[in-house]
Amino acid sequence: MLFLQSLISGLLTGGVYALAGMGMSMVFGVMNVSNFAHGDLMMLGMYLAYFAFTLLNIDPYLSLVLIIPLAFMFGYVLEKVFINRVIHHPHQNQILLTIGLGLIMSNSALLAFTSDPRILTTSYSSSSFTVFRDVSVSVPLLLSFIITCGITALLYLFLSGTRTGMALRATSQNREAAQLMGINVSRITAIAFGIGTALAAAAGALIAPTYYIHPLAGHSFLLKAFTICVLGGLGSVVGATVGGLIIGVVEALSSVYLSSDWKDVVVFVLFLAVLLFRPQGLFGKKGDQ
Amino acid sequence: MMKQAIASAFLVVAAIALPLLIGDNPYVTGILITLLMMATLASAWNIVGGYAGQFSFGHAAYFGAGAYSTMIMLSVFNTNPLVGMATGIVVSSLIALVTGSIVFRLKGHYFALASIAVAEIVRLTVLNLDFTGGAQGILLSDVAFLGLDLNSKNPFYYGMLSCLVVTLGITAYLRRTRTGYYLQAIREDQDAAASLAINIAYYKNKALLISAALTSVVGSIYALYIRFIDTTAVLDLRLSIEILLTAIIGGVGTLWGPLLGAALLVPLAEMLRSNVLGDAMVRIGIVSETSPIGMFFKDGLAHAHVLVYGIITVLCILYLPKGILGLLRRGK
Amino acid sequence: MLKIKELCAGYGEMPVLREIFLSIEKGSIVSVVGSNGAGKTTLLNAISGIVKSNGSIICNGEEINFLPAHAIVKRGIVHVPEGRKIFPEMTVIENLKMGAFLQQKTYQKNLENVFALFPRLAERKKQLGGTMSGGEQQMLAIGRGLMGNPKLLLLDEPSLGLSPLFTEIVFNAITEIRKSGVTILIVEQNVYQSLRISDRGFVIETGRIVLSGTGKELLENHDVKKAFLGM
Amino acid sequence: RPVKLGFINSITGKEAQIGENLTNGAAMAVDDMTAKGYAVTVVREDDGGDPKNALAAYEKLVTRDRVIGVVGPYTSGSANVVASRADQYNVPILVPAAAKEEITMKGYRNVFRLNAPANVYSLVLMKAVADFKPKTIAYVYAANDFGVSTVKTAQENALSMGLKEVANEKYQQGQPDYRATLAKVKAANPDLVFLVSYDADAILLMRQAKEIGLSPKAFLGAGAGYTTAQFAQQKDISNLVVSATQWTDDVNWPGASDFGKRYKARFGKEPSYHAACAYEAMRIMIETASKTEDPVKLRTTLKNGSWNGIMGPVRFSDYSGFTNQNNHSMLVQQIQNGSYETVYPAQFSKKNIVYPFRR
Amino acid sequence: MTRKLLCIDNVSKHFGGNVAVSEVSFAVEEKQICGLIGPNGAGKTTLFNCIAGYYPVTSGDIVFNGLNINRKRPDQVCRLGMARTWQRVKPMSNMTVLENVMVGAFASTGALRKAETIARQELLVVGLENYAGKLAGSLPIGLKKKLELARVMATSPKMLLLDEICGGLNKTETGIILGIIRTLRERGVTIVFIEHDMKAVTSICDNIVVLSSGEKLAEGTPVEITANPEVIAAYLGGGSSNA
Ligand SMILES: Nc1ncnc2c1ncn2[C@@H]1O[C@H](COP(=O)(O)OP(=O)(O)OP(=O)(O)O)[C@@H](O)[C@H]1O
Ligand SMILES: Nc1ncnc2c1ncn2[C@@H]1O[C@H](COP(=O)(O)OP(=O)(O)OP(=O)(O)O)[C@@H](O)[C@H]1O
Ligand SMILES: [Mg+2]
Ligand SMILES: [Mg+2]
Repeated sequence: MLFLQSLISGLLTGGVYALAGMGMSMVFGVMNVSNFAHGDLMMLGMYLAYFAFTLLNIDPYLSLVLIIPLAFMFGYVLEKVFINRVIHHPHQNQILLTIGLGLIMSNSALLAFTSDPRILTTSYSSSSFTVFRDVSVSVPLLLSFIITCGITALLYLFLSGTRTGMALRATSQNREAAQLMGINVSRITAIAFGIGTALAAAAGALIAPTYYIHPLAGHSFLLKAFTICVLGGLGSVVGATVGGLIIGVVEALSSVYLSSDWKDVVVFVLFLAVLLFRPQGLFGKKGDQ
Repeated sequence: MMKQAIASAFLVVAAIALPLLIGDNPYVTGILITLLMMATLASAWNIVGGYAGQFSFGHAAYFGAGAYSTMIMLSVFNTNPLVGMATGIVVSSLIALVTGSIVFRLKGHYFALASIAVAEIVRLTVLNLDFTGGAQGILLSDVAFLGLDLNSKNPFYYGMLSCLVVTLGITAYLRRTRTGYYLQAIREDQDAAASLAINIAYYKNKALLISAALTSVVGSIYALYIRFIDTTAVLDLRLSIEILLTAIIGGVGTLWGPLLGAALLVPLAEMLRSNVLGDAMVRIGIVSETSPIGMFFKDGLAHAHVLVYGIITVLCILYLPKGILGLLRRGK
Repeated sequence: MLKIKELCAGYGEMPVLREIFLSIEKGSIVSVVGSNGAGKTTLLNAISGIVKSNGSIICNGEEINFLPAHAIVKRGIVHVPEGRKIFPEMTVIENLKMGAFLQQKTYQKNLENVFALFPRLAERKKQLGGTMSGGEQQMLAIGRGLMGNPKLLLLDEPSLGLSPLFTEIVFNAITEIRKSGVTILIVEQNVYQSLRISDRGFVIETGRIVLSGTGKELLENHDVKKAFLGM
Repeated sequence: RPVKLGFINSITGKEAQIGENLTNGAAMAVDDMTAKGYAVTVVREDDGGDPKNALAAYEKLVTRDRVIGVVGPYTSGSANVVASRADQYNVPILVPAAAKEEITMKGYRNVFRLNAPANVYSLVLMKAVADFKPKTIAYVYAANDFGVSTVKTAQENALSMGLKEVANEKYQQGQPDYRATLAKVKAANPDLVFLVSYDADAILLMRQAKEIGLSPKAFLGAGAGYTTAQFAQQKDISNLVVSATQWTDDVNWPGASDFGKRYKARFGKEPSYHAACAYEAMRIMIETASKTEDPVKLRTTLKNGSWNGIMGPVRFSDYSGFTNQNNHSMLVQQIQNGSYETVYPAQFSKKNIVYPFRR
Repeated sequence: MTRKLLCIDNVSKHFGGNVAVSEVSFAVEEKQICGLIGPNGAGKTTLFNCIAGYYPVTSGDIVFNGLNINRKRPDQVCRLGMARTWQRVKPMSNMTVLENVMVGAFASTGALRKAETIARQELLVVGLENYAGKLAGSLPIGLKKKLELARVMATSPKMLLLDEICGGLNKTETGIILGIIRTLRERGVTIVFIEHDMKAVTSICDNIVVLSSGEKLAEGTPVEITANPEVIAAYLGGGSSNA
């Protein structure tokens, strides 16, 4: 019973993790940048969902329709204005730039929205239904899980099936060669960052109804996103999805069968174990010469 | 070469004399201690991050290992602080070895990410155990050491200064040895390095060990200085990032870069924190404290200092891609 | 087809190309030869827009020098770069698909041509580009270039790392390609082979063109013989 | 000449949210006192929650700004570090709201504390429900200083009350999912669930507790996250939760409800007990400092003085190991229909506690 | 009677289903220059990678100087006296040319001065002495090849594995490199030489091994090999075009 309960809630929470991890993976794959602003981009998504709900009365899940394009544009511009300028600089500078941008975003949010956490309470915020004897399933989590699956599928189709998707992959492997294929790599890079941002914001919006909204709220997801990225294989969409689900389940099970304060340790140990035994990640391709 | 040696000697003498010049000013001395501390941490990081090109995002773990070892040895076993320091070196070396043995076979970002994971494991473990003080941290009322007055700042100033000199000395020495060349070769191309008889894992581990041990000593001194530690203060990811930031903004892979980085960032952060600008404007009388502009400078800026710090970071990266040292070099 | 005037380029402060003048007739094969570091690759990079340069490059009457690289590809200038630069984590077929990025319509037809030219690629459709042998990667790179329907094909050392048999095949292929109306600019160390099939050749030395003539003339030139053919 | 005081607070970083309450409370005190004719300059310092910065701030205040007394720091870590140096500089600090017991247990002469320390939180809560004779207790608390300290003393109190511990779940803050943890607690079927959480974690926990159907006889929330207006607003999850607090606006301490109203009018939200603590600490400091003008005299006056304001009677006394500690009487409140009602101790309360908990 | 320095005994290397090297055996005698030729994708580089310790062999034995080196790491192999160059050059771009070569020299000495002396010598040998202070990354391909050579020579190897060291060089420059290789042999270094330039191969090699599709197709003196019809069909092609 307990097992089933924690498995289900872990799996559902894992869905949101997956989305966060996917955005990170996207940026990592194409730009080879560990995006330390990822958590803060999630935070923006949370606030967007919050204001859409409180000011415009739009349901947070519905507001994705607005948030995704908005966040995409924001990420696109962010890349064009800042990151693009250091794209040829040493890698550490790019990381640092994202750290700096993250600082700016979270602290601007602190000034603009104060440090009071906001709670997005919808009619279904704490509603759940019982499936099997005593096992409850949270309605908002289930909704966000379904939406995550949808987004994942779309993204996968986009990357493997469309020209832009192909261009993204090509750029991630060799910028110069991609350029010679007629790909506008600086546009593609901006698109990649835009998608990464959109995914982060979507993850933020999806978690908003079951979480709280705070300028620093994204930070607890940053490390998770990294972990998921490596677990699944850098740059792999399917990998990130599975990685997210695994993390969700592992967290839930270890908090029941071990203890809640050690569950993060379990996750990080798992992460190291993957590095030790399968460094390319669960879904990474092994080809480097 | 000669010129540099003379300049360094001059710097050291100046640094030794500095406390005499500023007299009994604990506030300024305290900031100088922080400056020396960050400079040492960034320089120690630089050995593995700058020269060997292995970006560690987890140096807080080594710092914390030093700090915690010292505090635990002192408060539980009542030992001499030096014993704590030695324990710290051992513990941080062990952490470094574990990290190294897991990821040093791999290329690319893995080390960076794994170092975060290891540091988080260390942090959470300390947080969850009892003898480490857990979430409550460890408070120490009084320490006696060699009859020094540890309530005064000067012992710590000189302690941190010696750490910095040793760290820079080691860096300067390494640069002129086989190990230094090998580390750079590894940074540039691992496969090529291996084909030139370089035992990659060995040298990476060596660099990490040296770096970790130095970092741990700084942690020990810091613990004695502040006498209260908890996981947020000494094991947080933010500390690791601050170290990295200092090194990069100064100039990674250079001898003096990390020191320059600290010399810029530490006073800057303190100035922003204590809102020197807003204060001065009100004090001089340019704006009144009750006017909207005055409120902005006095209140708004006080709230926004981390934001300003972030903006300065971004500007540094955009306009000083090679760090401050790069700028100075270009100026020549 | 292509007219280059007063082209200067370099990396950082170091000039590599100093005032290059060059013109290429439509439908011809032109070779650029020169010793290592003379600036041959830089010249191709400047034409394809990977390296920023000053001066003018006019293609079919249009100034293209200040266009970004991807816009230059759109005008039919396809560059097969030095070092191949294939996509290591894409399969052979995906690499070829990328070559046809702007030329979807002719994809199928070109694919058949490329496979006919390099059957090894057809055998290894699913292998990751990065795991192909050096020579196989070279074929893939050329094949990928051909997928883009080039009007002007820039080949940087196409025979590098190819076995004699394949060198032969590639040079034959180049003449074949020319027959379909493509203009070709080759940079080669295999000076003999490339001059042999070229209509015109240029010798470049420390960033300047020092000699030009028909392929045959150059092959018989004493200096060329001494400098490049080891005679 | 105005008297010069320092105020060390956390207005950035992790603790910024509570820090803001203190900022507001202190600002109101300064204005009130200025209106009353006191001339005071307060130099405000931010420590960002980092003890190193708090020390720098204190040293700056003492050596550069030459203040004669300091209110703060807010966080326990910062307060610990500054407290340990206060005797060296002989400039007294008045800690308004840090809970760690150690701070006033080291015999520092220059360290005063207004609020009740961590052990009192659990004590009042358990006393409030003692009459109902609960049998078992489960702990769910954040892995931070406040959480761990409070639960440690709670365990001692539970032991003396004969309560059996059936679950002990420490969690890392900021997680989105506590369902598994709560399911485990539910499986242990405790009478009392003792919670210590900051901020919005409280809301999250109660929401998920409802989802999975955790329903003990009482939820006991120790301060912080369970005493915010925001929490009370979430009626469907927060109703009937019992919590310990340093202050409420319906307590019959002089000026308390007036303070609550004025605070709300000025800042547009309900004051938290941190705001009240900061207000009262600052008020006491200004009042005392104006009389004395030098740090040493300030110290003795603080030591010997007594006050009665929005925090009730205040005296800094030495008792059971504490030095200069205000033996503050904490309150227990319960959310009834969306608003906090003081339910314990009887002399301060208007309503009775509702027990057992029901949804 | 010369000693066999390197013995390849039944070595195979598979990548998943791909058989890159299949049961290849041959031996290289001391101070010999052995050519390794074969069509593209024949498995030459893979074999080098196996010998130098980058890939574990699937089966078979590699014995160097009387020692089985199957399970040795690349750095250990190099320490034993076997150095290799890369088909795709791998300069340490942000270090100077001199520093690059010094890294190699440190394999035989721990002293900075000595390493520098060795490095300068080797730079002189390959004719890069004027580039000592330049960043290695800024060299053109041809000079990078020379740098590779200088760098491995500085490790003072007994044996060198050269992977298309003349690739990308013109005939004249190839001639220079071949000259360098000859002087190396005179110093007592044994060389295995992968090259597609048949003229270079035949002019310098004592013995040639031909690989094709992972298998050994032929072995013999240059004269034997160039006349071997199988080799011609698989590798050389009809009109020998290498003027
Ligand atoms: N990325 C770079 N940064 C700095 N300098 C460079 C860079 N690439 C090439 N150079 C320099 O530019 C000059 C010309 O190089 P280029 O690659 O064009 O020569 P090349 O004629 O193609 O030689 P090769 O035949 O060896 O390929 C060389 O001196 C080289 O050192
Ligand atoms: N990592 C790998 N995974 C899968 N196949 C590989 C891998 N490395 C090499 N191969 C395959 O093994 C075969 C031999 O490759 P190798 O690089 O040894 O050839 P080569 O003889 O050096 O050819 P070239 O002369 O073109 O450099 C090729 O078909 C290649 O595609
Ligand atoms: Mg070239
Ligand atoms: Mg090869």
